[in-house]
Amino acid sequence: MQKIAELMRAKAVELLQSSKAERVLAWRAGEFFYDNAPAAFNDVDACQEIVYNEFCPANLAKYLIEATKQQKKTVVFLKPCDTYGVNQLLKDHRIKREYFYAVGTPCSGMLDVKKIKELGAKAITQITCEDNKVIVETPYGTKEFAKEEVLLDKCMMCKGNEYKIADEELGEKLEPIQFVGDRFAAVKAIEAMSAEERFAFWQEELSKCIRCNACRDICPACSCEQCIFDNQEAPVGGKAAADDVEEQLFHLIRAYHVAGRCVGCGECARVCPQGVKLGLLNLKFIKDINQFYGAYQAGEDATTPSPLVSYKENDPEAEEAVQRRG
Amino acid sequence: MLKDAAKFEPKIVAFCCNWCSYAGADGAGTARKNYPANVKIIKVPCSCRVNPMFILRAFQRGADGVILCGCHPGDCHYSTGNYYTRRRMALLMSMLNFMGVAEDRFRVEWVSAAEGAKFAEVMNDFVVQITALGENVKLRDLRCKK
Amino acid sequence: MCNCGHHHDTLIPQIGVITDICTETADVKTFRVEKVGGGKLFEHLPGQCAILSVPGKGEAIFSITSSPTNEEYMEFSIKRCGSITDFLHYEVEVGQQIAVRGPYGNNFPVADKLVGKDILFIAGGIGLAPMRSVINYMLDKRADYGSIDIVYGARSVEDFVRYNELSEVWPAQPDTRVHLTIDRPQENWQGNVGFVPAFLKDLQFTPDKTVLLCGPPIMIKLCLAALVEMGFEKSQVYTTLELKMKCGVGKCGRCNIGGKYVCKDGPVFTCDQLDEMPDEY
Amino acid sequence: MLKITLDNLPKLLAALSELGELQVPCENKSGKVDFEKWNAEKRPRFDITLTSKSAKDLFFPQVEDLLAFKTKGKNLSIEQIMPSDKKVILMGVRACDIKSFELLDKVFLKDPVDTYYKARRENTLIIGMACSEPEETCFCGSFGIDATAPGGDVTTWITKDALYWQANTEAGKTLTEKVADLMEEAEASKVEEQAAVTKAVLEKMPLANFKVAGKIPQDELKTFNSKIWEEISAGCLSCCTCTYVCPTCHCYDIRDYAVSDNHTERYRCWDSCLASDFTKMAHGNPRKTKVERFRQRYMHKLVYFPNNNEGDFACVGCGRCLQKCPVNLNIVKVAKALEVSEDV
Repeated sequence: MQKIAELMRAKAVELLQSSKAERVLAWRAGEFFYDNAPAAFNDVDACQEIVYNEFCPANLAKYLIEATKQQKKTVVFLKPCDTYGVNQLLKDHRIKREYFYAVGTPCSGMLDVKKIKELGAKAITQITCEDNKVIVETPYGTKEFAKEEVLLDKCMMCKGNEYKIADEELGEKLEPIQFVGDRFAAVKAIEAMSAEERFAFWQEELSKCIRCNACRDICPACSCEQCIFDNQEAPVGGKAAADDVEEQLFHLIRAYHVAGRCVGCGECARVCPQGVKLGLLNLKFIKDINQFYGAYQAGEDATTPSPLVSYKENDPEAEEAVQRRG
Repeated sequence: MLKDAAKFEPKIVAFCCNWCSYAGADGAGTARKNYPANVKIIKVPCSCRVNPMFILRAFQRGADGVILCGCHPGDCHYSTGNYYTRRRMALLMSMLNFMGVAEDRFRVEWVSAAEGAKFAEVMNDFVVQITALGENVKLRDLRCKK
Repeated sequence: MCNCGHHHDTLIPQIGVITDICTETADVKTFRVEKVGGGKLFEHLPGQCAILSVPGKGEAIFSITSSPTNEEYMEFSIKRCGSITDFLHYEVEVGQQIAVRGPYGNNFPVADKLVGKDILFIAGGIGLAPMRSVINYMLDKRADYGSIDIVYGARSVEDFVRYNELSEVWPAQPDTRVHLTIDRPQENWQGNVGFVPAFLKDLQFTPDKTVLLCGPPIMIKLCLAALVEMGFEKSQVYTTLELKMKCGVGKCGRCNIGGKYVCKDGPVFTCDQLDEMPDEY
Repeated sequence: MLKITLDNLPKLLAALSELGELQVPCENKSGKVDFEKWNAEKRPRFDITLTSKSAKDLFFPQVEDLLAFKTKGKNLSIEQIMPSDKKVILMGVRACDIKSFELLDKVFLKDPVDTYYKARRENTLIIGMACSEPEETCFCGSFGIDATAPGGDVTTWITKDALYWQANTEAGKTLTEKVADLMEEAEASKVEEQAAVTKAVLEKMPLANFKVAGKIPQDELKTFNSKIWEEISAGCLSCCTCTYVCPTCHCYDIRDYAVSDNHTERYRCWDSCLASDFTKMAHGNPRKTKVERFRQRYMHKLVYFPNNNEGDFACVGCGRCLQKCPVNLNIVKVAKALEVSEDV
């Protein structure tokens, strides 16, 4: 990964110097090894601060909205999975192709510091990654984990190492995480519950929500100029849920609003400070769409219409669809 | 308790498309086909106008059942509106089911302008269904019960 | 206030009743508010504000238009510009009870720094609302102050708020002059045409006056520039800020600019104080 | 000083829960640890250094009803929804969170007193708990807080086998009398030993030498006009995570909820200066972009608040924003950037 960071710095400098772009979107190091932050780099000197390692999960696609608004040609480094979000934003007319230059950036899976901590590593002073080993230093001793133990959930569902949009690719593609199993397994487990159990499950999950809107703000499909939940005039507008039902409503509306446009990047679940399993709502929509209307992957390209803005004359009726699934 | 249950009068919100189903409701009236007063009709220009949030809001604000009526697929006044409705509502219904709420309190029906009798029949049936289910508590905002 | 016998939080309003509604312009109405059964809900000082509630729509803060010397009622001149003001304009009739809490904020220093001074009021549009409280206060205690000049600009003749006071009551007071201006020429208008900053220069005020300035943000900025050009010190110019507010007591954080909370430390500031604050108003 | 062996701890908790609503860090079904009402079925998690949410909810809940309006024709009546008067014992609070109460007091107990906050505050007894396993994101030391001596009405320490108990205030002593039977006298040496170890660990932490006081220009305009804001805010998503998990953030909104045509409830709820509509008025928004809103949050924490409150920063170094920010922006990064830019 260190080698990729070097390539990124060189590429950023090259593109700025050749005036192909005015600014660069990449990651900047933080206080610890694992807290790299998305950042904008405006000049060649600043580009020396670009970092890249196993802790760069954030998709930079969403920042392109601002680049488009400011009409500033921007270099953006995109991991293979990030490219889906970019395509979706293009399709939604939220960003314009002429304002960004996409550099495909190899990825071999991002790690989850929360998992590392949950596995008992407290007070992390250093993390080193070697092949499939993750070595964590703490004042209480060194801990070693297998990479798959501490991969981000979203990386467990890796979509592969293809870039769906890129002006150029940096270096060699890396081996993607081999996903084994069924990505809808968790959704199916809930479907198998009784209605009362499902209700109880979601009550428990959603009552943790603090309505910080992180899930919305990170989402490459949530790109409205003004979100209905920020509109004080809207009946559902509001900063906090007045009761449990409002949380249900918030999450239903949030997930529904991105249905057919959700690229399944898993960022919403990753950023939730309360660990609400809200990615399951999105996955449920993806699963239903695939089943009712044929397989579809949002963000695969920037042109295919979403299943919710297309139809077939012989689509199943609502009740029929639900039963067919059941 | 039994006495209360016997008295339960569900609140039903019916979103009806202007061109078919609303005319169907008119037809029911002209043909003197009765349907219960529990059904409150909200006229919409096309079933496609109904945002899934409308349905959720109706439940939230106290509806015990919500029914969406539009032209038969293929007969939409705007050619294709109800095809989109069908997809949207299938997903919504499936999601309500997934969350363990109110899926059986929500129905989509296609009723043409000529189907006054069907309109009345559908509404009668739906009211019976919702009455049997009782009050909606899962999706209702607890506050509006006060 | 309700009679439940509890100590009430500052966030809990009192009940007032609207006893008169006067249509001032196409989008400004003045509402007279009294305690149920008569009398004022609370005492205030010129420049202070109160928060009016429309149940279901929420609260908004308004400056109190009437003078503290008015013993019977309070008035609020309110411009229609949002859901709460829409309700007040379109739905409210005389006899309607509304919730009021206050008074909030500081006031123009009518009892100390302004005593004995020649006063120049500058107002634009609905900016006359907070000024009117001070003007009527000073006219009621006329001997405490020097000369009074009132410069008031509006988009058109129809946009002058409280036109009868402007044209008849105030000019008739001793050593008091009213100077009106409108933005664009209009038939049957004999007075000045032009924006307030230019009008100020035309009127050639001497910089020994103390200025009370209120209007839209852009007018405040341009008037202040004109005044400085004319030799006024910024410390001689008082103005009021308007920001979104919720609690009214400097806690909810909404009207925080720099170290100040406009609802508590303002809304009245001198222009040299504003210079020390971040430009976020 | 008293002590009770960990085996007997449930007895102490049971006794405390008889004296008031006992709130301790508990694990909920999904594995998050937050303050919750304790009962015999719940396993307290005193081994967790930080709860997911801060403890400010106990005094300043995310949503709180203020009053109800009833209308009848043109008539209106108002019923205040009274603040809670239940007795609460809040146990297992870390030094940083205890300091945050002191900071919130400066806001809510300042005249005019917020009666809702005050009622909760006065009805709550605080049992602090010393940290023994600080995390790398901890920097309470930067604000002069001693993680090993958290204060509160009672201070407790947990070692491998026992909980040590020391009453600090009159209220704490009264409480101690009621539960002292369950405990035995103990020497302070074990606690001092533990504190020494904790302090040694803290010194090895990456933020051990991070200081704020004296490092950031307290001149409002100078810091406000610093060049860092545009660049550093570029990554911010404008979500409210940092605000809501922060133990000192206290902005709120007041909103009405129409229960029915003639019944409205007014409640307040947390709000954030990062929200796009925070300062939005009918005639415009003085903070139009996220740059200004981001700046406001940190200016308030690092400059305005200390200037108004005898130099106390509106931060206690709990590190929750370091752990929770979706894009890893946080107060440490901002403070460090401001410090560097001072020379520019």
